[in-house]
Amino acid sequence: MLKIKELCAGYGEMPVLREIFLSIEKGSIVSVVGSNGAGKTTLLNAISGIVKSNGSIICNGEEINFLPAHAIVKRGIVHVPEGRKIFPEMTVIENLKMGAFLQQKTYQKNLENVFALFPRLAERKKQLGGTMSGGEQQMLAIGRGLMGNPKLLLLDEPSLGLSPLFTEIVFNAITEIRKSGVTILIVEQNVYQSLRISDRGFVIETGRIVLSGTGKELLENHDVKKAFLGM
Amino acid sequence: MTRKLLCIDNVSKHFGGNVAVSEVSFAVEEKQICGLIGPNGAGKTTLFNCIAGYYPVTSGDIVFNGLNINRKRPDQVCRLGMARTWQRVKPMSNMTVLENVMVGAFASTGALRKAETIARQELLVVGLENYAGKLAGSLPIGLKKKLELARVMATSPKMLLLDEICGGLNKTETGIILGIIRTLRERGVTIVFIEHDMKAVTSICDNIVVLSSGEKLAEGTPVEITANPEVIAAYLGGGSSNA
Amino acid sequence: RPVKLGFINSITGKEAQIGENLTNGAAMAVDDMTAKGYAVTVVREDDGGDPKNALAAYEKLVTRDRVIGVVGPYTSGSANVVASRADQYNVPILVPAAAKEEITMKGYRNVFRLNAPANVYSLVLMKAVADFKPKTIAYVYAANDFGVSTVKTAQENALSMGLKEVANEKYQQGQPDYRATLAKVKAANPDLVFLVSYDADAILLMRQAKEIGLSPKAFLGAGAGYTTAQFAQQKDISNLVVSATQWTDDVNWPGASDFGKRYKARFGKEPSYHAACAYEAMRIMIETASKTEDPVKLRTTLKNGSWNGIMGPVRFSDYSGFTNQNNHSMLVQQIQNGSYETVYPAQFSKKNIVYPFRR
Amino acid sequence: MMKQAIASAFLVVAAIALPLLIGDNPYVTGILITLLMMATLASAWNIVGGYAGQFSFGHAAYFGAGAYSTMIMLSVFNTNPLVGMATGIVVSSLIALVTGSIVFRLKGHYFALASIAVAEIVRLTVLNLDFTGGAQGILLSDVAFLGLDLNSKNPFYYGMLSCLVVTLGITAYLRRTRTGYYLQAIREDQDAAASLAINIAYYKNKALLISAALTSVVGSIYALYIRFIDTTAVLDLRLSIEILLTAIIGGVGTLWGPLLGAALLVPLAEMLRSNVLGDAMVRIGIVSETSPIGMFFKDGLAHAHVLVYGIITVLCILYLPKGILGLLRRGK
Amino acid sequence: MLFLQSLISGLLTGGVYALAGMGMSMVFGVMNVSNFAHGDLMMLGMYLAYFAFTLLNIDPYLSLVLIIPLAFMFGYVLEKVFINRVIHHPHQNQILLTIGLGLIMSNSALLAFTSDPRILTTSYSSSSFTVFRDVSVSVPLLLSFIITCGITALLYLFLSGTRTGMALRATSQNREAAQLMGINVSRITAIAFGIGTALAAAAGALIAPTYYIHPLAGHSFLLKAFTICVLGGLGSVVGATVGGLIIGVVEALSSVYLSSDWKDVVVFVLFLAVLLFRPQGLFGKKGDQ
Ligand SMILES: Nc1ncnc2c1ncn2[C@@H]1O[C@H](COP(=O)(O)OP(=O)(O)OP(=O)(O)O)[C@@H](O)[C@H]1O
Ligand SMILES: Nc1ncnc2c1ncn2[C@@H]1O[C@H](COP(=O)(O)OP(=O)(O)OP(=O)(O)O)[C@@H](O)[C@H]1O
Ligand SMILES: [Mg+2]
Ligand SMILES: [Mg+2]
Repeated sequence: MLKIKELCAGYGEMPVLREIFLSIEKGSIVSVVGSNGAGKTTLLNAISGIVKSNGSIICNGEEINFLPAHAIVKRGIVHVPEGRKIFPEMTVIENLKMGAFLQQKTYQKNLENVFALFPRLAERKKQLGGTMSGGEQQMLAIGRGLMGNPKLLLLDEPSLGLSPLFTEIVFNAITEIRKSGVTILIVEQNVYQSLRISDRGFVIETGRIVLSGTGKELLENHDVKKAFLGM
Repeated sequence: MTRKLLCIDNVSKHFGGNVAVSEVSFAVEEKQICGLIGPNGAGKTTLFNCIAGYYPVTSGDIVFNGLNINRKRPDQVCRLGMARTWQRVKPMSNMTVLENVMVGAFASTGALRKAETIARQELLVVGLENYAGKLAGSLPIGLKKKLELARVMATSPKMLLLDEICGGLNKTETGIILGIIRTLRERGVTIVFIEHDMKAVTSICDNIVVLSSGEKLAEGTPVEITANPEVIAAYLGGGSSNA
Repeated sequence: RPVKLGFINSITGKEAQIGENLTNGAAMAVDDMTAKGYAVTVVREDDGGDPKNALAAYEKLVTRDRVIGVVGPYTSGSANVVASRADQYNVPILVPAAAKEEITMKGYRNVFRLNAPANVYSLVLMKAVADFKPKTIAYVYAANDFGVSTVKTAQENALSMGLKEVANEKYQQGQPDYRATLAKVKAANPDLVFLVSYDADAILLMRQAKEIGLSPKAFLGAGAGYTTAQFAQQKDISNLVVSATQWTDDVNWPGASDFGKRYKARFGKEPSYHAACAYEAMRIMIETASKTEDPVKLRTTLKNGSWNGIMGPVRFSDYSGFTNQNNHSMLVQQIQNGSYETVYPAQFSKKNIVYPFRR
Repeated sequence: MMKQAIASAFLVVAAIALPLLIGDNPYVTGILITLLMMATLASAWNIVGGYAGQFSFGHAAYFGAGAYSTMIMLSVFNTNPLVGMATGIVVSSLIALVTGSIVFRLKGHYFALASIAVAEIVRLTVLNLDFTGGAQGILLSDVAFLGLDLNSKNPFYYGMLSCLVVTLGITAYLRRTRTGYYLQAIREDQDAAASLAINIAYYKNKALLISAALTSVVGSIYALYIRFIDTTAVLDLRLSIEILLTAIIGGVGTLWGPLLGAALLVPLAEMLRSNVLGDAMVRIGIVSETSPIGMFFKDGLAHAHVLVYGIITVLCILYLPKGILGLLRRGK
Repeated sequence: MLFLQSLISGLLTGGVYALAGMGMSMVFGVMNVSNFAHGDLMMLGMYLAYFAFTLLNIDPYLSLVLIIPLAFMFGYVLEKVFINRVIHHPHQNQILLTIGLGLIMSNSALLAFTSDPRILTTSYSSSSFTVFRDVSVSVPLLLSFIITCGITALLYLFLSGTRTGMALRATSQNREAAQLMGINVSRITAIAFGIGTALAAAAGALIAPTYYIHPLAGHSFLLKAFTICVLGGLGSVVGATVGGLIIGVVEALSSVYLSSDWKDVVVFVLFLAVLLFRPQGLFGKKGDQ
């Protein structure tokens, strides 16, 4: 599905990602974990075209690295960004509509799915996005992402700010989404949860992949335990 | 007998028709760490905003250190010794990390040297000493959280309102922050702590208040709360998944 | 060796439009004089309508270019500032067209003015209609120096003529809508409407006056916007408007109509009185300066000389508080069938004034 | 730190000695006065616009307040110019306070827009009142002050220079105090600043007041210098924009930026205005004044100098986004 | 009588103000830039209408059909070539850039068209009809008012009903997120500036038959456009419309019942009062967190 080779990216003169190699199987869930500032968000931003990068990113056999962000979305790569970035002065329903910007046909069907997944959004259809609580905004952001019929869904800390109950719901939702054939790349601090549902995991440290394996392998890895699980 | 530092008395906050906080009362004792938990949209941040002076309350009273602070501006509240952090971090992006913390330190001193000393100390406490000269805007989220903490600590508060200070951090980093918070308590700071990471909450809080749909659902020790069926239903969910 | 003169004008900024007329007039004078064998270099400076720049320009002309005399500046503000420094540098200036009275009322020895100052505009206009015994007057004028100065003296003149003031409306320039203001004037039903406007405001005001049916016994326009060819072309609104001017092309001053024709041939439009003023000022300056070669002598020669050209007889004399002021006889003209006809004073006019105004 | 202090001291000495070097050259001195004036105005603006991040488009109001107060006090009450200057400070502070109290609660563009509105109200009021000279402006023939020869330029050169030194001094001092830090914090994030015990409105007002008072003093000196003022010359939006332009092109939020901006823009504008290029080309004889090319350079350029100024502005913004100071810093 | 007369003419003039304000609001909303070149863009519209009339003999109101697309393209290109390059720069640079562009436009116009004002005189330029006893209504103003209403309605439908309209709103709220929705934000920004320019030019063209045409003629509308923008609520189309009408009426009434020289002061005081009591504007939404 996605092949990344020698990906380098940075802000200004400071390099953040140095030669990332990564490949993602179609239909799998892949987690990227790493400490703060390791470059996880930058990686997602580079894939979705928000950050300029060097190297190659190949999606379904097509080089997408030098495409602008909106063209990358067209190819089914949907990014739910860190910090949610919902449209503050649009209502919940309008936010969701924006998510379906390129996918008008499936709007109604997706809307129902999203509402089923997050009933709170259905209750608050008319509320302005900006006035939703932190967690509500997170649901909205994920819901908005799903409206775009992703083939590859990039989730940047989807459980950030969610209550345990909702964290549960979101992770369940992620596995549900995968079942419908969507490939998912998650960046998480909730390392346990995300590795638990992942087929593969990568550990990233100061811009390099230092470890990879199946979710289970990583969960049992001593270094991972020490660095991320506080054990 | 410990003194009650903060008393929330029947506080409500409405946004138009939305009731975000509804007749909530509780008190926080001096040097206590009080957890404030609840489902998303329960009104936790709103309550913080009311306490810290960003929103006027619709009704009720907020008494801090014996003083009613209902009508105080945020800066006045901070001057009285109550500082808060932001769920969505707000670094002063074009200033350096050190300068960010110095801004906080100026709350307690007018002297540049002294402010710098305080700021460096606080940076050391949170482990950002090596980032002092970096622009705050370039820090990753986790470090920004630490910066938030250092910055409010520099105001030498009596009481801290921490809004999801561990959000976006992994377990190990959360552990570090919790460690910092413990040292703060030892310094005599009272803390109200919003967090979704139950492990963090239960490990550090003396007392927990649970909000749900704006109302107070329960209050008690961590043990009581984790066993409370209502709390489990509304908030924790079935399989406690927080390994 | 050619004689060196300076010319300070506003060719950019808000005053650029009138400035261009002065540029053209002065250029014609230079060419005419060169053709007559005068050797002259004119250093041209733009002040953009800003007194600070005018001062810089004057100081540059005096200290760097070492000119012996300066024509300009055009705007009253700039002229005021430069005039106040002229005695310090002892290089005379000849103000061609600035209307503010103050400029030649401070006793500056080195400041000369060709045109008649603001007070004369209203004076001639009211004299021109005095015989018809109007009773009431309304003022509508731009909130600028020229507008305010002119109306101030108009009010004095009106008082002495026994005219009653029924409306006084000062407006900010450049508004699209004066209808409300004019409606208010209409409600006061004045015999005379005294207008002072620049540029196209004049057209706008008269257009909207027609729209709302304001129709006094006479519209009196003080110079500027009411004396342009463009205004006259708008026949359906400008017909029979009376205006005061420093110059017309049908006046019987030597060379006036010839100047009008040649100007039109060269620049493709009718000259405004500003152009004539600049022409004559530059001509006088070149002629005098060529005789003298140093600023002090230039000053005395200007002071003692007399000329007779397209602006009629010119002498810089001291009278009723003025110093070195040409006691210029202003003209009153009326638009009759799309062209300006001089109607007052009688010795310069060919046609009679049409009164009362009718649409 | 030390190096900077020595450099500044050297600059000041050089500036003090400059008039002696150029001798009796009123034209050049006049341009230098304008340069110092714009540098001071831009630096004063920078305190509130650059450090506190509150973009004022209305600084002409403070400049005009100083100029008008001085002229009115002199011409009507015949007072010492210092009294006029003090009155100017009071008046401009009042204007600043009114503006501040209306908009400093708000975030974003509001201050910028409100500052225009206030400045326009001031301009129109001065224009419509009588004792201000209205549209006719105020002309002053002669001023006496401390026995100085006010027809000479040097007193004004040194007057403006002192203003600049004071303004830069205040800026440099502020940067090293709590207020300076607070202003920057407010610029970066108001909510965060408030949560750190910063009384936003107070500090914004403080910055605006300091800035307004300094601007007003410059206005006073300018009025004494030029001795004729009207609303177009001292209260126009164009002046406000020129101040802003100077600060931004130099480098906003920096100590030396505004000075650099003025040092670039003022001579540039004068060179364009007096058409140095066209003049030189004709004088050297590269082109003849009567040839079409010569006409273009001599006449066309004279008409186009504001256009060229606009083009240079645009190029500066496109290629020097951080101002001249940014360029110099990068060069290092 | 006087009241009715001034009310009507104020309302009709307000229509044109509204259009000018709307263009400003559009650019403000999407790009967060105070466009100081707005007046100059209006001026371009005036000249376009003038030349369409004098050279091609096209009625100024009819010429909108030409002017709007032309101005749109001009604005689009302007954005692509200049403004787009500073879109990530500090806000002050963007403002300054528009100031510089404005200087360039007005001074180029000065060179090209000279500073002589032009008058666009149509057969109906100074015609009016009487409605009620003595109250006259200017024909050209009424026409332009009707056209303004039409344009407003179209714009409103466009923004709320079309995909591009939605994209415009989304971009105005969060560029990066809009990008992630598959919106080509740099195109959208250019479109926004194009629309802003088209509206400015349309306002210029509409006022041309009742005003004069001059390289600096747009400047007197710049501040009005700002005022209207804030009055109505930044970025709100309906707000700008109502704001424009209010300004028109307030000006007219205050020049009758106060005096013509204080009417602008009244407008600015009103503006400050709105900032004081309703900072989000009359139609602005209050949502910022
Ligand atoms: N806009 C920016 N400008 C400059 N540097 C940046 C910017 N954004 C991020 N960085 C730097 O890039 C590095 C990687 O940041 P990134 O956001 O990718 O980390 P992350 O792994 O997502 O961390 P977190 O878990 O805290 O979100 C950090 O060192 C950060 O300082
Ligand atoms: N300005 C506002 N206008 C309208 N509704 C608001 C506003 N601010 C918050 N709300 C609503 O009030 C409720 C409480 O929000 P709050 O941010 O306090 O929740 P929270 O407990 O902090 O949740 P989270 O854990 O998700 O951050 C939410 O339903 C939210 O949508
Ligand atoms: Mg991240
Ligand atoms: Mg919250």
